[in-house]
Amino acid sequence: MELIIIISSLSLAALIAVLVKHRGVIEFVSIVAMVIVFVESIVVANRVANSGDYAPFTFLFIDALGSLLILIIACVGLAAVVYSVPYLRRETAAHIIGFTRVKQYYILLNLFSVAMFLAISSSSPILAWISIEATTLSTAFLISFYNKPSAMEAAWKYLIINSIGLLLGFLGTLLYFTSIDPSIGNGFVSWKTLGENALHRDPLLAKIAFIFVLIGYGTKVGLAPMHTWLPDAHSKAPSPVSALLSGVLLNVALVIVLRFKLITDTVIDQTFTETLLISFGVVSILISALIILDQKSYKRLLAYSSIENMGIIALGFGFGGLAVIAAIFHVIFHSLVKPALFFLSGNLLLTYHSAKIANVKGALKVVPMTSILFIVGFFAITGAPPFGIFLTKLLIFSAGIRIQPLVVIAVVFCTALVFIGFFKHATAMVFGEKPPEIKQEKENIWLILPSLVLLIIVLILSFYQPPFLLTLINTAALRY
Amino acid sequence: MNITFLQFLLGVLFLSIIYLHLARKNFEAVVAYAVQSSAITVLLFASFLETNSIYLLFVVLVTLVVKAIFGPVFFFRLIQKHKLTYSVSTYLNMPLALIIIAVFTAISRFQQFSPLTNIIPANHALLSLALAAIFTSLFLIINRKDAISQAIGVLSMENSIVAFAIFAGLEQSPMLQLGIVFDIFIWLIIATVFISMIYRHFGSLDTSTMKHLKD
Amino acid sequence: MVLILILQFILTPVISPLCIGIVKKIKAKFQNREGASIFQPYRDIWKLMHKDEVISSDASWVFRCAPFIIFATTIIVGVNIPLFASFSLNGSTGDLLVVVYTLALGTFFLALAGMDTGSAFGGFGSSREVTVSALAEGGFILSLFTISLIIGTTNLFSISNAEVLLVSEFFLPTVISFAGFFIVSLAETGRYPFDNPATHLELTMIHEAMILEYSGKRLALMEWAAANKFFIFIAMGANLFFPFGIAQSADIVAILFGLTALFLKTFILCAMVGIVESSMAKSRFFRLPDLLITSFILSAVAIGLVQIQSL
Amino acid sequence: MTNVITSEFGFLFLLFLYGIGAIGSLIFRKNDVLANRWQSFSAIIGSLWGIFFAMGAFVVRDMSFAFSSSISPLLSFSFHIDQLSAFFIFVISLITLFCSVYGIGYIKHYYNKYSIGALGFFYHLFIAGMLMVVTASNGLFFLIAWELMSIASYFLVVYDRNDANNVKAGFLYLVMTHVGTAFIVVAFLLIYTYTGSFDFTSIQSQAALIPAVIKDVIFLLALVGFGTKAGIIPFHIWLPAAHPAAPSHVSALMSGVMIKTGIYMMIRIFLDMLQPVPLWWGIMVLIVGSVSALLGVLYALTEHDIKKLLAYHSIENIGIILLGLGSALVFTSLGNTPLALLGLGAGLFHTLNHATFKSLLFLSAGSVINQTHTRNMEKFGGLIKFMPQTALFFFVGSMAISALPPFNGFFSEWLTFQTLLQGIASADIFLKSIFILATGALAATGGLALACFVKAFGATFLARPRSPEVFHAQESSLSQSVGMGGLAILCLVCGVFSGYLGSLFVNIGTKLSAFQAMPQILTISSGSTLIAPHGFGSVSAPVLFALFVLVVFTVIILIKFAVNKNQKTEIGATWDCGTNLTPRMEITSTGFARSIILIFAGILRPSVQHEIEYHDSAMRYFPKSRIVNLSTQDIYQSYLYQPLNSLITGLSVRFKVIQSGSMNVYVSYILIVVVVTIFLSQ
Repeated sequence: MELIIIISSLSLAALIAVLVKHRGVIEFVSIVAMVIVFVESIVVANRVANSGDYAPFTFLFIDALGSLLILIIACVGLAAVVYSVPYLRRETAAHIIGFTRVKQYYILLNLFSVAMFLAISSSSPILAWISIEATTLSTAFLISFYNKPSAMEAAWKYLIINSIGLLLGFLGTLLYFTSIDPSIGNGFVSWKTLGENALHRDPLLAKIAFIFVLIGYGTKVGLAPMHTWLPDAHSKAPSPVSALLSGVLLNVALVIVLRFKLITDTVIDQTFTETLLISFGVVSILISALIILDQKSYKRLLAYSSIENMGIIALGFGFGGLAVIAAIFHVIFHSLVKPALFFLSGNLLLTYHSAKIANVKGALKVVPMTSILFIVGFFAITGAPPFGIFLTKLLIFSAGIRIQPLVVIAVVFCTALVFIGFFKHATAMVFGEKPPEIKQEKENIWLILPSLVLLIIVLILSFYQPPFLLTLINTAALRY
Repeated sequence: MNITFLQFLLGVLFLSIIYLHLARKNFEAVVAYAVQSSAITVLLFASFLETNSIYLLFVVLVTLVVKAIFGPVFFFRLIQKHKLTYSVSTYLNMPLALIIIAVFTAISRFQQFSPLTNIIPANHALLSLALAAIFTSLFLIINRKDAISQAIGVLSMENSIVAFAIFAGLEQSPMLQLGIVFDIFIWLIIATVFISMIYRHFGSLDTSTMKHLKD
Repeated sequence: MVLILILQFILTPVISPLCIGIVKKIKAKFQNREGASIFQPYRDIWKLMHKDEVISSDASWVFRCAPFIIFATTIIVGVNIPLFASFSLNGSTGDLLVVVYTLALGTFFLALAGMDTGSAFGGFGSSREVTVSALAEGGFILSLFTISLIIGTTNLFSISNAEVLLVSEFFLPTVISFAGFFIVSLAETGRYPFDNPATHLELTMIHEAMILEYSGKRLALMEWAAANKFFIFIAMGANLFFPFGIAQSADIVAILFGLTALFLKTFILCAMVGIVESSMAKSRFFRLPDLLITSFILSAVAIGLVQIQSL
Repeated sequence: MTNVITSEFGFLFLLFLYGIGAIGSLIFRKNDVLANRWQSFSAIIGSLWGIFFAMGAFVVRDMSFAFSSSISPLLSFSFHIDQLSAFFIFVISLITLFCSVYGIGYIKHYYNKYSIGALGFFYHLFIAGMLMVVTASNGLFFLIAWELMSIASYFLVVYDRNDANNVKAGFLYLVMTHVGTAFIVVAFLLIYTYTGSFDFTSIQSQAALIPAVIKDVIFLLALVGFGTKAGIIPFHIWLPAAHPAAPSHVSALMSGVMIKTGIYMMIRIFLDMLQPVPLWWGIMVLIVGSVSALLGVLYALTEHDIKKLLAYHSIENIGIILLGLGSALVFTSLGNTPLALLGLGAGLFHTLNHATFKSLLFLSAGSVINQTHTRNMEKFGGLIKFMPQTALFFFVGSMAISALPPFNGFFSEWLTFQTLLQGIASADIFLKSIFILATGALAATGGLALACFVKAFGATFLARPRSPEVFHAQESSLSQSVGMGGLAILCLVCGVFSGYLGSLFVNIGTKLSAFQAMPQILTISSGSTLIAPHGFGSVSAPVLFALFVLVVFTVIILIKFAVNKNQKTEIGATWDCGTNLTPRMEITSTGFARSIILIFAGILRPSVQHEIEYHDSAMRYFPKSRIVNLSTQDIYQSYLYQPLNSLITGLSVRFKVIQSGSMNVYVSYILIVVVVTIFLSQ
């Protein structure tokens, strides 16, 4: 029942945004919708925590991991909306965008969130594919929001590469239907039914099907060879959108890959899927680690660090056992810290009007609060003690060292490389002399609040986990 | 609907993709796409005749409207508006492209792809041809520099996947197929809007000029 | 027993000017000139004690109290080394490293005093002195270690108590380590190949440069301390490497015999130093490190040899 | 009361105190004076409590307590305080006490430049991190404490951020420590693979499971990892950059105590956990120790920045500690426990001594820099007349560091010499040559350290001021002098009572699993005298000190009053062959060290640049002024780190080609990946 409320409230907000002319109302409605969604998602999470999987209708089905993702989407979505109100106000004040753009922004943002919720909670793989396709389409316009040539180029590449990826994913999902005669459930096949009668499927076909799914949805997750669209899209999109994109959308696509992994594991033994996940994970960590070293723009830097973290999560699920729990924690922490960092980079963009690291100097003097939070966020994302990511990385490595010692050692040094690269750019931006033409004005509290709240949540979560969250994580870990 | 007729339809599909590779003018490319999608609708109609459920008929109608009519119309309007008669050149010259297409058809017959092609052992040849169609349309996107032909490449890949599904007996419940077609419809609208915006920004549809998002 | 303790205290300061006198006499004899009497250093010190003193305005308390401390260190070392008797009086400070590092304390204060007055001579004098002593320290410690390795203890008194090494099968290591020790002692006391004690030529002087600014009783103390140091090295060379005639027990006859043996050995060693000084020219400053490194290698070889015999 | 202090509650209360200190200084960050007072006094109370706790824990018993964390069974915040950790807690708290006392006066000159609250926050975090590092007994918790300590010290190094090369030094510091931590992480992971747990106690019991080859790999990784933190030679380049950059009372703490945490963990892992130790480990540590000692002191000689000089000396003293540790490892593998205990005792005693006199030197250098606002020794000179107390403390510190008898440096170096001497007496010829070289290195280091500190003290304090800043330098404030005075007295006290301290180190050693096997109790000191085993040698500090005092007094009394009473002393000008003496005439630190540098030219590779300014540029005959700049080439930078850096950047540039910008290439990546994976999966 709550899911319906979630979806309906968001689509209602989108509708109102279309009709109403007044900007204040649009913003207010979207925020209210997001608040409702957040409350509903907590209720759903509680329900799933104590009463197991929850399937209100035939086409909706939420398992433990799904409810975790819903919680994350709701939380990050709320932060993004709260952040985008002052962000867009500052942008319109600086005459970068007009009112129609802002209207379009809120419509597409709400549609995007609806699509994501549908993708997670849909019970049929095809419905999940359709909603993922919907997310791509809705974000395509958001990426070309500033309609500069570079934004156009990024949007076009995003559209084409993701459509190709999803078509391959579509082919993969179709191949899973070989052993099911279309008669049962009037042709409406859900994950469960796929899982049950997967036994008499031809193993070779299952392998190829999983390869298509992994490469297809892998483009959405941004795993290595298919990651090329990610840095362009995330650096050109407005900050709240790129926060949602890299914080949450990547994990949604990953969850779908994991559900397919679950089905293939019943047909053939786990080693095949795990070696694939590990190899893609390692390649993405390697590539992102080396490219982060000399980066020119800080938003691309954050995009590459998302690729690296998705690589580590894939590694975690690939190693299995204890690493799965650590990977789930890593998903939660990453999808909370990364949006905070994107919001802060948005602030930097507003004050310095340039995404280049070279022109951002002496941020500690110009925007003290933002730069302190940026440094804290940097230490959180690259894994420094008080924050949980340090621990989850270590646990993943310790589970993995027994399976692939050489791989883990290479990855440890790659993460050190990432730390060095990221750290070089962070110090270049925060310390140093303030460029003369940047004037010092008071920082708007609303611009800083969302990232502050997110970082505090991460800090709390890395030490104390609420009980229902723990049960959710453990049940999810058992299944995957 | 005997097997030879289905084979003929698949042949039409495959030839249209090859023609897309060779097309000089955008107009010819759009016409090829129209032919292709009509072949797919006929295929769907053939599978409707076997199961004759009303929904399937409705799906066939919708696909006909969306793929065979709306797509080409949008593209034609686009070509007239900006007078983009000539399509931008390709990366590889003609003979080399044909050789690669031949290679792809050979690959799809390989032993590695056997589990794919003999889901239903009877139409092994048809399935391998459909697979080759998928790979060639993917190669089309790589080869052409023109934005329109890239969009058409994506759409033709979608058509060949649907064809593969039909021959492998995997087609979905009509309701889901409707969703997919509706998705393609929105994709079409967005693609045309994007292409016109590219034209406005870059002055030509040559996507190889879009190179400055290097690292 | 108390008498021996007092004797141990006063012996070094009393005899050391004599050794300097002997060496000067021998050098004079080689240059076939008469030369001053061997007691001349005593008169110089007495004269300087009674002259007035001029202290530079830039000097700090380091300059003022350095002579006293340097003189005190030489006396402490004098107490801690076996002169005539090998039974240790106060037992636990007669250690080899204590001797080495107390001498280093003396050099430390000497170098600082040299720099304190801010004159150019004092500065580079202490720089050279400190360089030489740093390089010499390696050879110094290792050569003493050879002996302590043979006997099995680093306590100097028990080393001198052991039976004579020359005769036994450790003849070769003792001789080699004594050669190393001799080079180091020449370096530390500022004798000929390293530094010309008599000159005031700024190009060559090391030890003289540091005490250039002193006058009156402080200069006397400095000269006396240098003489003490010279005697200490001579005594160590004599009693550790060739412990003939060292008094084992506390009766008068043994002690007298020990004293005469000590005088005899000091005379021979002073003669050796005199011969070396008059037969060799002062080598260039940057040739000194090679000399000191040879002494280090000699002692290292000596230690290597020691072990092979007793394997 | 004592058992309250020494219980778990005691230690947690200690951490709690530092926690309050940290948060308190954040709260008061608006008002500088209050923040300074708050942070210094909470640090003083904390360190006092730490000292009592350490003494209690040392005597009572070793305790271990843990709290499980929720994230995973592998991580448990478990502490295990045995005698070794108690000793290190004692050292940390002792130095923090004096540094915080010193800090009250020192922080005043940061007042309205930077936020004092932040300084206090990171200062307390840094000390809490160190305390947790020396007590953690779970691998993961140890890594957390280790990173916390490094990051807190990074922010302290970068505290004075207006100066660009402080930021660069901070960057180099954190990068090097992070790479070091990567090595340590891999070492712990390898241990985990074979023993199945991160807890030190269980690792200790299952150490036999680890195959020999893996154990050697773990040893090398741990040596590199902890060596980077301790600053052994090839990984030391961050130390001379980072320590001078930090505020002085922090750099005193960093070089006095933080680099010792590396030594602590080496002892914990090599002697406590991976027990049956092969012989070549000890030899490796010995070689590394002697190389670090010798090169450390040589580089110190070439420096003319006072804090860099002291930082290089930390490397040298770490080398000496490693000599003690290395000989302990060699003797454990040979089964000769008494000598191993002697070596370990020497290492630990030198750790305590180095902590005291190095922090004393850093603090006094700090107040000198505080007054003259520059670190370049060429600008000092004659400071003894303006800052007599600081000069005295620096004098005591330099005497202690060059191991001159009455002070503590001598006795720990005496112990190290005794162990090396016994090592020479061992049988195998190869081992003997290693020990001979080590003794030679130690002896040469002693001499060179003496030379270096004569240069440091002379150039800074003696003779005539060489720059105008010196003239308006005042004496350091009361709190600074109390801080330094305490440390100076401590140097003397540790020296004189070294006998009693010796017995403490023995029963530290016997607790470690390496020496569990040998039941008989061995003492390296009875009463007040230090004794080498097998009666090899003994020195009693109090007797020596008494002898010193006695002889000096008799000499003064005899010469001053007995010999000549009626002697007049007159104050005149220094004699300089008739010219009027200018400050430029006196020797500078570069001039002083020039002879040694030229002697060791092979290693140091000096390069001399002359900047000559002529009266009129046309005629090159009458130079107006000439600046001689003698600098040595940092071979590590140019031969090890530069090529490594260019290799990685080259690699990353090659990888950037992937993101080439053209969309067709991206799509071809996807096609290739599909085809390749399908072919591979068959």
